[in-house]
Amino acid sequence: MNKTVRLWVLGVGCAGVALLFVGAFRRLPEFGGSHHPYGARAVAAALHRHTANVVSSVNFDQRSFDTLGEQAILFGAVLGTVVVLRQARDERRVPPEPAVVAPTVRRYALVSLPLTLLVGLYVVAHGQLSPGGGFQGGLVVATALHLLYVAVDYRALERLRPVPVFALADAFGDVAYLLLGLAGLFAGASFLANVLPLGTFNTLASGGLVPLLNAAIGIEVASAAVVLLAQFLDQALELVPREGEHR
Amino acid sequence: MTELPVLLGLLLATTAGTAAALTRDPVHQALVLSVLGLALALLFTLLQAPDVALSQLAVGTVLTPLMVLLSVRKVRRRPREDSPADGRGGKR
Amino acid sequence: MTAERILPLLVAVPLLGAALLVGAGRWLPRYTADVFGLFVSGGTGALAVAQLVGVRGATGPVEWVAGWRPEGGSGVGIVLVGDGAGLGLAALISALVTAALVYSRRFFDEPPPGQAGAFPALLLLFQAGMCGFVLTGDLFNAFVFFELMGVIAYALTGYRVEEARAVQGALTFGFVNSLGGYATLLGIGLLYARTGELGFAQIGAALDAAAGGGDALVTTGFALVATGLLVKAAAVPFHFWLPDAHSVAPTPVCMLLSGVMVELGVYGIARLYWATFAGPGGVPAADAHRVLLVQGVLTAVLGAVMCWQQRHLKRLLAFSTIAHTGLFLTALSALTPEAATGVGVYLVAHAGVKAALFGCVGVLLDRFGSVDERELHGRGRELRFVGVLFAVGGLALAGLPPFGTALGKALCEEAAGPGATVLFVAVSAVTGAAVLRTAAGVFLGAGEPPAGPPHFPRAAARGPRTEHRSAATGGRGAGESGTSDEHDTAPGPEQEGEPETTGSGEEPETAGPVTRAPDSMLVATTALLAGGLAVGCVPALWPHLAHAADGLSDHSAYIAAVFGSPETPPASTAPNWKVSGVLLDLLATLLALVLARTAPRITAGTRRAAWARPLRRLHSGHVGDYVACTVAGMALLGLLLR
Amino acid sequence: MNLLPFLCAGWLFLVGCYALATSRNLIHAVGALAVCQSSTYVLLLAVGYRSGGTAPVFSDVPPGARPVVDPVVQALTLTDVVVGATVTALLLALVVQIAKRHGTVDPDELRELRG
Repeated sequence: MNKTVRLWVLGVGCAGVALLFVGAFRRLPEFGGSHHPYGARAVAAALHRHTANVVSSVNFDQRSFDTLGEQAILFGAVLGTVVVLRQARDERRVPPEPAVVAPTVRRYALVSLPLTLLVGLYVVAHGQLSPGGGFQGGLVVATALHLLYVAVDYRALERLRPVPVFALADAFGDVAYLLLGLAGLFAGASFLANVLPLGTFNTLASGGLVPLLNAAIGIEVASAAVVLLAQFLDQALELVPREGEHR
Repeated sequence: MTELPVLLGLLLATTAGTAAALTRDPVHQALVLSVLGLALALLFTLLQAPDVALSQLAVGTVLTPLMVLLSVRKVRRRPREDSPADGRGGKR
Repeated sequence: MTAERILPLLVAVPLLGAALLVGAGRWLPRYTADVFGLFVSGGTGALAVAQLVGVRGATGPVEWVAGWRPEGGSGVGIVLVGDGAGLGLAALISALVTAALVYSRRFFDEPPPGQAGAFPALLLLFQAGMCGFVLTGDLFNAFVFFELMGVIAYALTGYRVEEARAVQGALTFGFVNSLGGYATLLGIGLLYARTGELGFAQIGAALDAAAGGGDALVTTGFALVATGLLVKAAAVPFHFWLPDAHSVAPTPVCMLLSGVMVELGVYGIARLYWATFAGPGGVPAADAHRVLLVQGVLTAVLGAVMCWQQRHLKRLLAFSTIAHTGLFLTALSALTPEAATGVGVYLVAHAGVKAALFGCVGVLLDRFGSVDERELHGRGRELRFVGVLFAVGGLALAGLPPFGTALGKALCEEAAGPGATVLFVAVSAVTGAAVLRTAAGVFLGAGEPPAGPPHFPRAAARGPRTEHRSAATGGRGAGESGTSDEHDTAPGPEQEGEPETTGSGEEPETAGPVTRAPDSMLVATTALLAGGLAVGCVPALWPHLAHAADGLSDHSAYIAAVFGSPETPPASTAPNWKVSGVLLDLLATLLALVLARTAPRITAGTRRAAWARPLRRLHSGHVGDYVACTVAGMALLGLLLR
Repeated sequence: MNLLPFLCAGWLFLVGCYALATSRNLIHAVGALAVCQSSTYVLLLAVGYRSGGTAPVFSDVPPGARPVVDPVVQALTLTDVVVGATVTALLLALVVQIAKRHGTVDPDELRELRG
């Protein structure tokens, strides 16, 4: 297809899809309406299970099987990225040069690093109570580690962030989630069943299985993000083609 | 009208999304994508979805643009190394 | 543990295996990792089969994950439905993954450092994604597993990162499938807005309860969700990613993609329509029939035409998969339990046969470093056994009784009516003939040898896209006109700029060129072909397939089973061979043989039919073209549903 | 006015598709795909919104005091966000390899898989 034909096909397609969309949207319930049957049931179920953050209850209790699939996607994508970005036969490694960082930047980053780390851990731990949880907190933790790159340089980051350890942690988070799921089965209930004591509403230990699954996801997301970024940093900063093999 | 902030957030996110799609240079696009992430996070907060807003903030404004920028850096390094003046495959 | 409690394990066990393989991959020797992977995938398959045997009637165990069985009315959890279709497909998936693992024993000399288990782990994740997709009774959960399948499949397709084409095919695959996935999610959003439910059965029940039947919202929701599934099923015009991905993916991955993942798109459409939209509040049967028929016929014809035009063997097989998916959709358009039975038989047998054919091509690739029909001409004489397998596979594809493909084709013809019969005979004959033609050329040296010297030294081809290949691979063929600007020194038989993918200059997948085909490859290939034969020869399988189809195609029985009051639908009779069907099968086989006999002269003389050239130009390998066609296809779906 | 949130979602999807189809740089195309995906977030959350509703978190608000917006779509969107990030990562990884192997990231110049 040349460009003109492609634009015509695309234009006709977009027009058709737009018509479809408009036709469907006109039949949607009003924006901001109050008819949410599944939502109402989910709220009731979450309160019944002593979980203050209903979204966490949906993600880690009511629809925890979705989250199982989701963390498998994360795990698989990390594995896939590691495989795709592996050092090819025709590449070699060049250690990056140490970088000079302005002292103010360094001081700012080094102060905010432990703070960010702490915030991330807090967000993971309070997932069943307040907005946040394993995903969000895990991502914050991963970001915190990369402040090292800003503060010092890539070599400092590499020393403090051994990728194999994080790859192992990634697998560990995955296994932990699955084992917590199997625990329900061994307790005589269903896979992923919330068989733990539910605790007092609105306290750190409430929600039964929810905080544990949250922690497993937190470990996995944090280490997955670290490994993912490590692959891209590796490509951008270290791997170069062997001489004479590329043009 | 109580929904006014939501509407403004929507328009902001749509504008940012359109801009991100139509920005052809990947480096500029990464920056606009990060603005889109921010706009979406704001919109999600207004839509009473703080959980989603938090993860969108982390993913949309930091992780995705960072990966895009790193990819651009990797991809752009190549032509410079190809030039005869610096054909040794060394760093930068 | 009761039967339903086991269901989530079909997903959890391969996931756990994959995680352990990656976690321990640093310390595991390659052999242990492979055996462990085999053990896990085989064990999952055994679990699925054990469950399947326990299924009585049309509906099997129903599990609410995490114990959220609703007490009166709708619940909040995710439901897994282990009916005949779901469990049967889970067993098929596990069997194919196991075969692919056996087949890949001698593959990939260079696993990523410290990741001996990466490839088996990816296959196990793929298995988990597919099993989850077939078992789930929840639309959003199906989307999650759909994405899991997708992500793993992109990574597996691009596994051989040193191959320029492999990464390109994987990226195209990723773009088109992700776009389809997002369309699906938009559709899920629309359906959720209308019904406030996410389960197949729950949405269906809510739609049926609403007065007035389906409106624009419901049909658009169906069209959007179906877009993602049709992209997976590679229906025209969503199919462009498939040949690009299949011609570059490692052979064991091709087995899985062609053998079962593409067909899961067909299953998804069937499940979605019958479980959710077949009621009074859904999509009228006439509309669904029209969509499936138009898509099916277009896909079958295009697949067959393009299949015949190929010289890249994997690409040829990929287009034959498209043709057969088109046949499945055409048969499905009858929307009867008999049609579902026919498609089920055809699909299972096709999986075995197609995977076996890919297995044969993989042996050729490793022996000769090429999958190009012309370059391999006559060179396969020494691989007699592989040649026999390949030819038999071609005959099975054409519909030679007593292969399961023949039985399935006959059943589909019967269910879909006389008009469709012509299509079935023609398409299966052409795809079978294409395989037989290459079998005769490669393994017997039939027909004229290709014009021009078979090899040019690598140095003759200059340019950035060729020099990076390691010197260990075989020479690039004469017809490498895909990169037309570089071939002034090697004028191929083609016109410059001819839209064509050759199969030469491929990187072998084993450590070195194999001197004889490794036993693991032959065992897996033979077993797969035998499986395709068994579907047609073992009458004990047929009632199970009929039950599975009954359960799949019964709207109210599915909803009742999910809501906990299983009813037994009237069981249709088990399929069997009929004289008319056998005669039509034999006719297709004969046609295929005749076509293949005349083929060498056709291809050696006039090269390519000029009339098919615009069609081949359409397959441009350009992501932008494919996206434009996908969007246009969404509009077409909407148009067909009005 | 009531249609606006949904129309915005539809617009984001189509403009993303347009950018994807006309892209001259594969990295840009990955970004365009991310724009496409943001349409799904907007649609889902708009579907679950409730006027005057508060976030479905009961740590500060006693249960039943105020109506809450639909928590289920939020959980779905959360899943979707993570899925989107991983797909982006994998596609970018493939683009990086394409740049290495083909020496270009312009889809118009990738001419190997044809016919």
